[in-house]
Amino acid sequence: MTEEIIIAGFGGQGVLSMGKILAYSGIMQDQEVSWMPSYGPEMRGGTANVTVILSDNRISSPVLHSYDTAIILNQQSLDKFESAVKPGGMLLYDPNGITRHPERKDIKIFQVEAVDESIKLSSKKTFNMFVLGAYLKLHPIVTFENVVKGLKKSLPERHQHLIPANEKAIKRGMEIVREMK
Amino acid sequence: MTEEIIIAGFGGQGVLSMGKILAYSGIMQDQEVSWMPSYGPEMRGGTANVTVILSDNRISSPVLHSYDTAIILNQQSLDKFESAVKPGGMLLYDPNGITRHPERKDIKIFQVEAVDESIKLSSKKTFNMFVLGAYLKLHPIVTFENVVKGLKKSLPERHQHLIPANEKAIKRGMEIVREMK
Amino acid sequence: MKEIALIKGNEAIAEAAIRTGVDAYFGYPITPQSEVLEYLQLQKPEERTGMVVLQAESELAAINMVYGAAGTGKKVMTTSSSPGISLMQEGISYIAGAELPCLIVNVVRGGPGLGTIQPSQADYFQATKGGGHGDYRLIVLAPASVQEMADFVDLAFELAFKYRNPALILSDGLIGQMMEKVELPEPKERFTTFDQSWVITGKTADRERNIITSLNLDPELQYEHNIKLQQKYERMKEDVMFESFQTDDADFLLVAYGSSARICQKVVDVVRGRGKKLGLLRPITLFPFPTEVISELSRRVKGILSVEMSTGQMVEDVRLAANGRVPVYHYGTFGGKIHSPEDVLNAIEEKFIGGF
Amino acid sequence: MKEIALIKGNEAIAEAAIRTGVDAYFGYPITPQSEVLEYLQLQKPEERTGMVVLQAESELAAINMVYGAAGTGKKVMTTSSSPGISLMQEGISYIAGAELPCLIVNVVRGGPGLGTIQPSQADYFQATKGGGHGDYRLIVLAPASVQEMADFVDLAFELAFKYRNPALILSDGLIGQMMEKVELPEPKERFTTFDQSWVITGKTADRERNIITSLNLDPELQYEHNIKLQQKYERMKEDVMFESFQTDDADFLLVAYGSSARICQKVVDVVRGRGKKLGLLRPITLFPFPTEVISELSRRVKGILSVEMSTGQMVEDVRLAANGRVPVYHYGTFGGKIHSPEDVLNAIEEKFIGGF
Amino acid sequence: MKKNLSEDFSMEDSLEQIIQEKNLVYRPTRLMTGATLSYCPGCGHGTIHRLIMEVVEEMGIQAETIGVSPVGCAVLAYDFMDVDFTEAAHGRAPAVATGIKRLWPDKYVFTYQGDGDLAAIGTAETIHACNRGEQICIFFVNNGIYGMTGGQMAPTTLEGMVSSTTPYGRNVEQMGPPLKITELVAQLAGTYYVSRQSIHKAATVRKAKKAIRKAFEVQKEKKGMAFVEFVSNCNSGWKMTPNEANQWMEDHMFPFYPLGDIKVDGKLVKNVIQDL
Amino acid sequence: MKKNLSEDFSMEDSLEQIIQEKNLVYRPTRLMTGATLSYCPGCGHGTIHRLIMEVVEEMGIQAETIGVSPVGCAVLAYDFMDVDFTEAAHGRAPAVATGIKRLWPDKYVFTYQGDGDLAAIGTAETIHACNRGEQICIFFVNNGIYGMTGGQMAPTTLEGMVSSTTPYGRNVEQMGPPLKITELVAQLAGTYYVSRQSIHKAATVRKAKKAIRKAFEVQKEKKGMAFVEFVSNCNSGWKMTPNEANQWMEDHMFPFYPLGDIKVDGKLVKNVIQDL
Amino acid sequence: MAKVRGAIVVDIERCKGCEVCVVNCPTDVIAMSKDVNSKGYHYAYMEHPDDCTGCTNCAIVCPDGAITVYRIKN
Amino acid sequence: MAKVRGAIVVDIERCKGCEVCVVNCPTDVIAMSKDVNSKGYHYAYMEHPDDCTGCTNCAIVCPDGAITVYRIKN
Ligand SMILES: Cc1ncc(C[n+]2csc(CCOP(=O)(O)OP(=O)(O)O)c2C)c(N)n1
Ligand SMILES: Cc1ncc(C[n+]2csc(CCOP(=O)(O)OP(=O)(O)O)c2C)c(N)n1
Ligand code: SF4
Ligand code: SF4
Ligand code: SF4
Ligand code: SF4
Ligand code: SF4
Ligand code: SF4
Ligand SMILES: [Mg+2]
Ligand SMILES: [Mg+2]
Repeated sequence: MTEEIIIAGFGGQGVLSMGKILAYSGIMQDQEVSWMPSYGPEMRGGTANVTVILSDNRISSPVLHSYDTAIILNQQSLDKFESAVKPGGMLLYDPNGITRHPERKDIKIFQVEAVDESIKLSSKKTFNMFVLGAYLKLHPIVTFENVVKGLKKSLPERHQHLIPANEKAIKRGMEIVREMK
Repeated sequence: MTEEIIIAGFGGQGVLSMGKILAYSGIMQDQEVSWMPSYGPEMRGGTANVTVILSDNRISSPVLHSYDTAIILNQQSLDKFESAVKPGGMLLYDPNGITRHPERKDIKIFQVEAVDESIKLSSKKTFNMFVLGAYLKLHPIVTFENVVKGLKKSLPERHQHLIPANEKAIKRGMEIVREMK
Repeated sequence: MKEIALIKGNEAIAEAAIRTGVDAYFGYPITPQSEVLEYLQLQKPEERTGMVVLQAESELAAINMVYGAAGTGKKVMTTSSSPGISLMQEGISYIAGAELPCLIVNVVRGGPGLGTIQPSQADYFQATKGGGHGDYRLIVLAPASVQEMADFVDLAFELAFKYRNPALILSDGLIGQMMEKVELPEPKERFTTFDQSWVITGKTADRERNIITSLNLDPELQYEHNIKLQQKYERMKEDVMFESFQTDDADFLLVAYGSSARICQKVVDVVRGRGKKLGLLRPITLFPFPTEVISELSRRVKGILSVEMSTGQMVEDVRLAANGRVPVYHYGTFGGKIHSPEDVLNAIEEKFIGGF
Repeated sequence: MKEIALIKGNEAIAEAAIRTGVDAYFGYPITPQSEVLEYLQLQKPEERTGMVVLQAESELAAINMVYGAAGTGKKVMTTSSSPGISLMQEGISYIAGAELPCLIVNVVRGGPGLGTIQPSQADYFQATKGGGHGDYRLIVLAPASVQEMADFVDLAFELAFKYRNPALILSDGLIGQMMEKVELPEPKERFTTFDQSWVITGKTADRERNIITSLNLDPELQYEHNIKLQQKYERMKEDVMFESFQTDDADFLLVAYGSSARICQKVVDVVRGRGKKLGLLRPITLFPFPTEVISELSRRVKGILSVEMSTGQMVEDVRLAANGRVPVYHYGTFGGKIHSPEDVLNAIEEKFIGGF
Repeated sequence: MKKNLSEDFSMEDSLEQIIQEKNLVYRPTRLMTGATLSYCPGCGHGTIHRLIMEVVEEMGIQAETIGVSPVGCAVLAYDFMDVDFTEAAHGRAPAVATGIKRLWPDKYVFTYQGDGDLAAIGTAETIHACNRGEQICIFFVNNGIYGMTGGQMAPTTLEGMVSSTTPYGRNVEQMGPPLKITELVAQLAGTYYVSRQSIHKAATVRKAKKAIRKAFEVQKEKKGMAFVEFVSNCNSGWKMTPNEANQWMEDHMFPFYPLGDIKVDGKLVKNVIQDL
Repeated sequence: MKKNLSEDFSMEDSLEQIIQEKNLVYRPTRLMTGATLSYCPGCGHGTIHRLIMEVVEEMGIQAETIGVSPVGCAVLAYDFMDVDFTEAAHGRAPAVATGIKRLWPDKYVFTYQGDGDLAAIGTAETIHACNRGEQICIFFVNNGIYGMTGGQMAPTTLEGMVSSTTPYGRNVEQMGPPLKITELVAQLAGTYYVSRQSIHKAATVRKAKKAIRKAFEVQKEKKGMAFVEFVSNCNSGWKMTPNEANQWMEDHMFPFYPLGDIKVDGKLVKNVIQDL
Repeated sequence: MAKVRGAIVVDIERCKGCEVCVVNCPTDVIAMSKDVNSKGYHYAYMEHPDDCTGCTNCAIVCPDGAITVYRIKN
Repeated sequence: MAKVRGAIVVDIERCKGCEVCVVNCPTDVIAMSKDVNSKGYHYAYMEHPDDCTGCTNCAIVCPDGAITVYRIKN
């Protein structure tokens, strides 16, 4: 099994750390993983994306131009990556701020209203965990337990107390994801 | 005609300028010339040498390991260059300070007591011109007139008044050179 | 049991340095490798192992601190990226001339000039042919994974001390910024068993002065010194390293190092999937270059494609190895652009006409 | 009538610079080329032609002054020797990246490190393959006489402006320190007719800003920029220059540049005198390298000997040109030692067994 | 009563009445290109750029002005200021500007440099350009950190200050104390005007602009080097909001880097030693 | 009468009687290797070498001392001083010494640098090593010229002074005035002891040696950087006889580079500003 | 007594929501919008337009040059 | 009164004839030889040995460390 994922959105949306938790979770269940971020000069705002690969085998190229799954959190990223999803693959996005919705017919498209939900639950900081939950619901490539382990590994000491909130957000994300037809 | 000369002695003995005058003289009579000095970190004392080539043809290598003529002004240089004179070539030296005299039988050997003579005539600064005179006596490859032209060319403005003294020294050098048997 | 971590290539370098007993790091920030210094400072290596870490005022200062510290016979390193490495060229030439062991890491970005901060492999010539003046060579290792970023730190020092020669890890922004699962190296004593007789420690009565210098005013001595260096570089051939992927029966051969080799691995998988016999030779040491194995393979394959994120640098060494026996092509992206497996596939189709 | 002078190679560079209308010189003393700055200062070029001459605080400052000044579209130059040129590598990469014309002179001495101050040709790789980071090339001219030291200043600027690319004169201590008879270049207006539309002069209402930069944060743009540079380097082939000595009927070929070529000329004379057909190909441009003519000759001769004062650098380009057709050997002295014609003769006897 | 009056007025004067060309009292200078600044929200670079361009506009010297941008967050300064520009290698802007100015002695040349650029890697070029008295302006943005590369320690980072390479605070025992390079260059004979300013408050902006004007005037009269430091925030690197950062700057940076002129008309006007 | 007495003595005490081991009052230190110095006759480098070695001998620290030689006439210092040595690239000795000292914190490390090396190309390394307060000694030989390469202008070359690159005298308009780097480093918090000495007269030699001793003591106690400048002659570069050069130095160099301690125990003891 | 009245115009797309203008307004005219611009920033606006004196303080401290100021004297 | 008497020994081969010792001798003991050493330098010697007080001045200023000093007190 190999899963090739791109996660893309604004800087500050937690794109990189979502990828990192996913990668950690993979390690927890003995998979090979790679996590390849876009990087640029330090500036708040701007876009960010990360390619995550989870595989049972040695990972060759960590750089991809097509993906099994795209997780998309803003319009620019949708414009850039919609076409890069492999036929038959999946695109998960948050409709908040999206003006031109995805149109491909040869892939599965899902929505998670993570921004709205996180505001509703006053949990803006865990916004990315709603998205992660949604993804895991659709692609349970890593178990929930391993995700929690991954979370624990990837959060620095001073943020460990946030784990319960994160867990909650993941679970909620699993509930609110819905397929677009 | 091609004449390949090495001139070697202590720094400060005027080795380089002797070579330069010779080269200038060559130019004055339309020869090709090259003047290749040894160079090193700035320090008073130490040894210095220069390879001068005068030729009617284009000069190929300015670097030589054997010479038609060696003009030698101290013991170290004698030790280094005696063997580099081509068979049939010539070695001209000032015996002042020489403890081991040249021994080769297959070359012509000449002495010029330029140090002594220059002290005698209170003309220490033109010491090298005595030597040059001796050389020109033996190898009149450039005419006296052209040497004087060369002198004029190579001496900076502020030393032009020394030309008569130099001319005198050259002439005297021509007189005092003698062959060793 | 080995300790597993998910860390960036740059962090792997730093963590490996602490664990394998590197004594000192001197460096200056530059993207895409600043994480090395940042990680080290966060880890308080002074407390963990006594390792010295200092942010220098420039790369120029950093490489000269390395030069000074390497004379103490300890394990000393620096890291930088392309423009910073260019600034170090005089210092590197001095270190090579004085025959000091040390480690320099170049996490390459796109050039020339300020260029981009994206990954590139365009510093191959500089690394392998001597970007500084004079005849010298660095031991050059090209990691292709975060694991190798961790592993090559110690390997580089082993080789550096074996030959008393600076070693350079030629990585790039891709491997530096990427995270992978890494088995962290076993902690190792901060101690080397290498000959330390040449080290500056303060002259005691029982020996002559030890002098670290690259100067020989007498060209005869410098000539002798150069011969000694050349002989050393020749000897290094015994440590040539490479990795072969399906080269045994290959009709066509890819040659690629570092991150390009990762991308080419995927290409080999795809092409083999189509039933065509493509192989990949990955030089691990770029100096010494695996000339012999490529020369050997050039007798068996129909063509060779050198794949690099440059306009064509390693391809010259591949050509020198093939020596006209088969056509040697170059495919590359550059300027911070990364080629995808698809790009390389296209190039293969184009170059090896009828081959696939 | 032309003016004749007996001057050192270094002085010839300086005098030619004044006469051919070079606008500015920035440099730092280093043996064996300090005479360039000294001669300039003595000549008061500010008064003679308005040329700006400034002793910088370092080679680093000098090359960056050149970078700044070259952006004004004027003729700007620096000179140094090996360690100083190494310090300039970052700056040179910037100049190449920003596509500025300028002249850099390297009067090479023996390395690596502080090495010696005697002549060497061991900076060939650095000059021709890019000692700095990133994919770039310099136009490299190799003078073999004091006359060429004088003549190549203007030639280098012609090429530099033609291609908007830095040019480097790769000389050495031998040619720098040697005096020969020189026909001084005709005085030339301090004015160039080259396209100056890109020059920083202050933005006027009728045009967009002119910006001198080597930065493209977007790797796509930097990729495009690299392609443009590569195309330029390809185009330079039309200006390849070399000199042939008795190559027409040669059985064996020497390839040598600069001072080594002078020495090899003598060797050819001697060997021809013995009735053997030896020829000499002297590359004048080291980049672009005369690959084609050597490739051509490699079809006709039995063997090639590359002669350099290095441990073997240009020989790689010769081998790439010969592409396995005939054996290509290397002979070199290095570390500041100069080979004599006799040394080369011996090498010929040794390599071309039975040949002579 | 006053308040009532005010309310009255607001009744009569609708916004539309006020917002009319004839009532314009401040518009951003046209010498900014209009490109979106690449700086973080609240970063002082933008303000300093604008002030320099305002002065260039007011002096009418756009067609004679050449800027030199550094390697640092302001590397792209040429995208924002509408004058000819050269982008210099890290730390070398003073040398680059020297090269330009020596060939264009009658144009205006300025460098724009960060504290890492000017006071770390570029120390030698800074000192020597100042010592030679190059006829240029150096605008020096001291934000106590390497902004562009992610907030590493700069020479100017304060004692105890946290940065990405001093995660436990700058330890002056290990790393040395912050360096007041401005006080040093003020002592070189080649500097004619040296000043330290800030641009976080309207009042300080006004002063800063005067300093920039003064600097260009010095260059106009070819009196020597004009060097203006701006103590500014790097809110991103400091990990604060812009206003927090500006407050922190007042509380911590200004005591160590006191504002005001240091050298005027070639004469020190401050006891630079005491301040070191 | 005195003279007579003296003559009497000379009768009895033949030279042989005086020249005996027991009467020895001065011999060159054994920590000079005995190799012939490569310096020109009358050059101060030899004296400074010897004084440093005398102090090392007296402190008994030969086995703990490491020197760093520059690129300059003293490049071969390691041939003459009998301690372990590293030869540094031009200007980088302070960085090289930093590298050594950080790894051998308990050894004595000193650099020996010329004015070109330390104050031109090495300015950044000098300033930053001093600012960090590296626990080393810097011995700085200011002879106002680049000796080794043939007498070119150095940053310290006096106004109007002739050198091979200022054949008509240093023009400060073009090239800037001479740089007093010692006064600058004295103001950095990292320097603990800064002094300027000369070694051309017996009395100044004795003072200079005390300064060297003091510098090593500072290093012993790890108080910070100890920086000693020696104003010395380069008779070759100045094109004078050694004694002429020393006289010229007194007449021209000392007024601009006044001798004496500048900073003692971490405190300035001189008005460095006035002197600049 | 003549009263000075001012107004500012914020270029919403240039505004990065840094709030530096807010603290620099002597009469507390400015507040941040609930809405975001296309780059996701809450932008500045005149919450109390009546209090604006057109002093230009906000404009000259705005790092992004997003503010234009008008003033009339009545 | 006890009289101090001194003497110096010049290492002729080390001496480079710089004459720095000459001007530093308070009692004008030293002069330069007519002869040269093997490197061609005129070397220092005690021309007035009686006047030497063994003060060591000459030795400590000698750049080449060529002088050793002896002293007795009578
Ligand atoms: C030779 C070189 N070294 C390092 C870098 C990386 N670098 C880019 S900007 C920078 C520091 C910028 O800090 P500063 O000058 O303070 O400017 P700021 O971003 O804070 O405005 C560094 C180290 C580089 N580009 N080139
Ligand atoms: C990078 C580099 N630049 C220049 C030189 C040439 N060089 C050697 S010594 C020297 C100057 C020495 O002057 P100084 O430091 O004053 O020492 P001095 O000889 O006067 O004692 C220079 C420029 C060099 N070796 N390396
Ligand atoms: S990183 Fe700092 S200096 Fe750079 S733009 Fe952001 S706030 Fe400004
Ligand atoms: S050149 Fe000058 S500094 Fe060098 S040894 Fe001679 S006198 Fe001394
Ligand atoms: S112009 Fe003055 S009063 Fe009006 S909003 Fe701006 S700062 Fe406030
Ligand atoms: S200062 Fe400018 S950018 Fe910041 S909030 Fe106000 S208008 Fe917006
Ligand atoms: S010891 Fe004193 S008195 Fe004797 S020669 Fe030397 S300087 Fe003169
Ligand atoms: S000082 Fe020393 S070297 Fe000079 S003359 Fe006297 S003894 Fe000789
Ligand atoms: Mg900064
Ligand atoms: Mg000096």
